[in-house]
Formats: sequence, C-alpha cells, structure tokens
Amino acid sequence: MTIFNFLIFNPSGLCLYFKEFPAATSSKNNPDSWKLMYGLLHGLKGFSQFMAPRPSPSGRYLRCLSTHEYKLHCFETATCVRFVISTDPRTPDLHDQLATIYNTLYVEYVIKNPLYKLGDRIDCELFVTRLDSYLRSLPCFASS
Amino acid sequence: MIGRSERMCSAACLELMHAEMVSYFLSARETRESAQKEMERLGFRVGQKLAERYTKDYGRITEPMEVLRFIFSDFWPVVFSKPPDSLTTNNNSLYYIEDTDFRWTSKISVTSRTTLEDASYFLTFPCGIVKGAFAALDVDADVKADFQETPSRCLFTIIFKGKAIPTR
Amino acid sequence: MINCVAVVGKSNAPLFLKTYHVPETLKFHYTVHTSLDVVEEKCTIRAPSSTVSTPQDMYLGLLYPTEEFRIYGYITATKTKFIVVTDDVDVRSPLMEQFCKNLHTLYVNMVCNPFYAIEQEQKIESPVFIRQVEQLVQRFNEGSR
Amino acid sequence: MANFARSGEMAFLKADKINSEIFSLTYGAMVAQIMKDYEDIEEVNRQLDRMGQNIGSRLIDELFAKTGIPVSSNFMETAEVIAKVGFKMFLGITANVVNPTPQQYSLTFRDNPMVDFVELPDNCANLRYCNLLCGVIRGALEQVQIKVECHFVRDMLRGDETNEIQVRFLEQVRESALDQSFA
Repeated sequence: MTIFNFLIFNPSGLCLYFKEFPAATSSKNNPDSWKLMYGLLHGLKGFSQFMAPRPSPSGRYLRCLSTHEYKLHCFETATCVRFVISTDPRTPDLHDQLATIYNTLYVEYVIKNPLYKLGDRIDCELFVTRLDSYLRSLPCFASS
Repeated sequence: MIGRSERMCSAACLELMHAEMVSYFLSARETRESAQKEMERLGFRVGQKLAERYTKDYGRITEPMEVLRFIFSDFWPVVFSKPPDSLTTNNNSLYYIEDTDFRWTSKISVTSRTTLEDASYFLTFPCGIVKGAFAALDVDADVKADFQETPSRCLFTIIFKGKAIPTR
Repeated sequence: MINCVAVVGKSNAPLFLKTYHVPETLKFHYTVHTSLDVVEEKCTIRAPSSTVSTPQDMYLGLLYPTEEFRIYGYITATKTKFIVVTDDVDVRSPLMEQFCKNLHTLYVNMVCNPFYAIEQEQKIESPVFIRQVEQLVQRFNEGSR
Repeated sequence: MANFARSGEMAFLKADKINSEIFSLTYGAMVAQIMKDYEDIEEVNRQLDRMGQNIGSRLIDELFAKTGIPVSSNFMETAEVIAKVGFKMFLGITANVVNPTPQQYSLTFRDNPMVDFVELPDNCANLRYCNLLCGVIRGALEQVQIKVECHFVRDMLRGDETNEIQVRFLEQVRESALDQSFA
C-alpha cells in the first residue's frame, strides 16, 4: 500500500495544494491534470447524487473512486473545499483521515493563519510540515 | 489565582478578530511604525483594564517583584491561555519571559509571500497588553517580543525603567 | 449613614465624588483630599506577619475620625482610592469592607467600558455607575439604621 | 432542531476558550479607535461589517470542522445553524429565530458578551456597535454559496428591549456558476 499524491481544490476548481510522493511514477504535477481531476470529481458528485436511492443525510455522496491501479479518496467540506488523496487500490477508506486533515490541520494552520489570504495557493509552513508528517504517519504510507 | 470568568467565548473569535485588527491598522496607517504604535496603545489600554479586573480579588501588590510574579503566574496564563515557560533575568532591569507555544501567534506561519516580519505585527498588541498591566500596577516597563525561529516560540523582553527590581 | 463616596485616581486626581442626603459642599472635597495623606501613610505600613510576597488587604479601615464624620479608605492594586465618609459613630467594619468591595466591582465594570479612557484618568460620568453607587449607598444606609 | 442545539453545546464545551472580557475589551478598543478614525458613523458601521465579513468567511470552516454538522445550502435552515450552533460555539449564547420565511428571517438575542460593560457616548446615535456580527453572518453564508443582506434592526445598547439581526436572502450561487469559472 502507498500514497501517490494529495490535492486540495477550492470551490472554483483551483488546485490550492499539490503534493506528490516518490511512489508516483508518472507525475501529475501540472495544471492540466488537476483540471482533469477536478472535472471528474465535480461530474462524479452530480452523478452520485443522481444515482442515490435516497438523499444523503450528510449531504455528501462521493467517498472514493477505485480502479485496478489506484484509489481516489475524496472529502468535500460544507464550504466546497475538496481534499483528495490518491493511493494504492488496496488502501482502506481514508475519508476519516481526510476529515482529520480538514479539522486539525487545514482549519488550524491555513484558515487561522492570518498571513494566508483565502483563495491563495497553500504554502503555509506549519501546514505543509504537519501535513507531511501526518501523511507519513498513516499506516498506508509506511507499508509502501 | 485569577479564576475563569463566568463568561467564556471561543478563542477562535479572538484570534480572527485580532487578525482583522492588525490588518486594519496596517492598511489604515501610513507607516508600519505608526500602525504598531497604535496597536501598542490599544493593547496598553486593554492591559490596564484587564489588570484592574484581575487584581480585584488578588489583593494589593506593592513590590515590583510581586507585580512581576503576578504578571507571570496569574495574569499571563489567563490572558494568553497558558502559563509561560520560563522567567529569567541577567540583571536588575532586564527580564525575559519565554513562551514556547504562544497562543496568540501559534497558528501563524510564513507563506511564500510573507516573512517573519509580517508575522511580528501580531506581537505588538499582546506586548501592549503586558505593558499596560505593568503600568496599571505602577511599574514602568517596556515590553518587546521576538520570535525564536517560528512564530509560536516567543521571547518577551521586559525592560524596567525607573526603579530597578532587586533580584532575590 | 454614608454621606459621601469618592473615587480618586492613581495620581490623586479626583474621578468621582457624590454626596448623599447632604449638600455637596467644599467640605467633602477637602475631607477627601486630606484623607489621601492618611491612605498613603497606611499603605507604607505592612501587616507585621506578612512577607514581601503576600498581597496586602485593600481595605484600610478607618482612616481618621472628625467631629462629625468617620472616614474610611480602600485602595486597589492599581492605586485607585475609594474614600467613604459616614456620620455613624459606630460602623460595623465588615459591613464597610463589604461596601468597599462592592464599590470596587462597580468601578472595575465601569473601567471596562471601551469608551472610558483609563490612561487619562478620565472623570467618571457613567450614568450606570452613578446609579449603581447610589443604590449601594442606599442599601448600606438602610441596613445600618 | 434539538440536535443543532446539542451540536452547538458540544462544540462550545470542546473549544479552546478564553474569558469573554478579553474578547470584548479588545473589540471595544478597536471600535473606539475606528470611531476616532472616521468622522462618519456610517463609515464606522461599514468598517465593522467588512471586518466581520473577513472573520465570518474563516469562522465558517471552524464551525463545520468542529461540529461535523451536515452541509446545508437551504437558506431557512441556516437560521437554526447560526442561532443554535454559531452563536453558541463562538460566543456561548444562543439566539432565537423569529419569523423565518424563504426570503428572510430574524435572529433575536438579549445576552451578548460583546457589549458587557459598554456604555455608548452621546455622540454616536447611529453607531451599530455590534455590526461586526452582521458581517460575520454575511461572510459565513457566502462561503456556503448563499448571498444575504444582514443588518441590526433592534439594538439593546440603544434602548431596544432585545437585539435583532435581520437576514435577507439575495441569491444562491449555483454550482454551475462555479463550473464557468473553472472552464
């Protein structure tokens, strides 16, 4: 199991944060692949909403997208910020971990950092380092 | 000890409001120096009022050394949400208070567009508060603060003017 | 009966003076002013048992008696002084101490008004404070009758 | 409805808190200074509203992150969330929702730590001392794609028997609009 990359999208689809881990052999580090990914997530959201047998009480529909080669885990906040992590397909659901990242890292070190202007690329030192050590501490990271 | 007051509110409110205050002064004043002066003055006023409040049930403090102790062990933990880590001195008029997780700045970190200097404006108001508290208790002191590498580690320097505090 | 309550700032500027049931004559201003010397004197004396590190009482008790009045004092940690003038010969000290403590609470709340310039030792004009002190005096006077 | 009250309660219990006078004195000092900076009281109100908007646009994430309450983009539902969750978890008080309609609702509250100790000077009849709150609400709702107009219609500092903030619905920003900005 392993983590390939981690992304944060703002409500208008801009990629605010991108981090690629060494396990990713084909790089996604370019705006075109981000646009592609955002478009897919956005479309899937509508689709999963459409397919739902009943309305979701949490208002959330999309959790993950799995293929033979990778698995995309998604978490969308009420403010329409999307956290996405791509891993090995055997990795168990990381929805809760993404929620933790939102809750304890993004809100604390991005939102509450007055030097960060809302909408800017996220490069707050504290967030970047803490996120990195959090992701590295996940079991799915260690076993790569 | 100063108790918690009956009314509490979320620390996030204060943090975000303080951030707005800093940005207001930095944009409303012509120079950064004058913005800092204003913020320190505002903090001074707030510090005086808080000292007035928090000494009410504490008793009358008369010696500058007691004042320093009051600020360090009673006033600071309440106003800045946790006790500071250490109090040191190297002579009669210079004291250092170190707070390795200063809550008013602990979530700040620099971005590619900002520097530690931009973060340092968030220390001005707190310095004013401490200075105001000293002044309210009749100790004329200057209070400055610097980051120790990161904005969460702060070293406050307290410079006593006028009569020096005897070391014990 | 309390006849006069005064608040005097850190640097001895008069912040507040009101008389009750008697006209506000110069006499009271004079009495309050003189009592400040006694306050200062009392402050220099430490309770014999105390060490440097123990906070002192704010209530100073009877400052001095005159033919008509007895004058009580209280000083806060921030060196704001409360002077209370009463015409009672026999005041129960705990009651007076409680009165001063209550006055202190009202004072602190008044100071916390963001429009009160504490650093300028601004005269106290707050209608809320004036009313509350009056009520406090009234309660004291009813209780001591 | 009851679970909103509970979410607010729980979030307030868990939150890092400070004595409210530290907050109210800081706010008060700032308001007093802005009043010195601007002769026009209306401009003071605007400044407070603008600051509130900036705060609200960040505070909303704190609210969702710390309570985990479900996403809602229904205007009427936001009333309960603000009154029972927002007011509670940030200020430790609750507001009542009055006359909710799909176009507008009012939030009323009597208790407010922001105005503890405040006595307005005579020269500021039109000052909305707590106008920051209107900005906070506006800024917060903007982040969940709801545009509103928000103002104080009653203010206890000016002698009214309660505080009342009126929130009027303007528009819902659709996701399709977001798509366009992406394209």
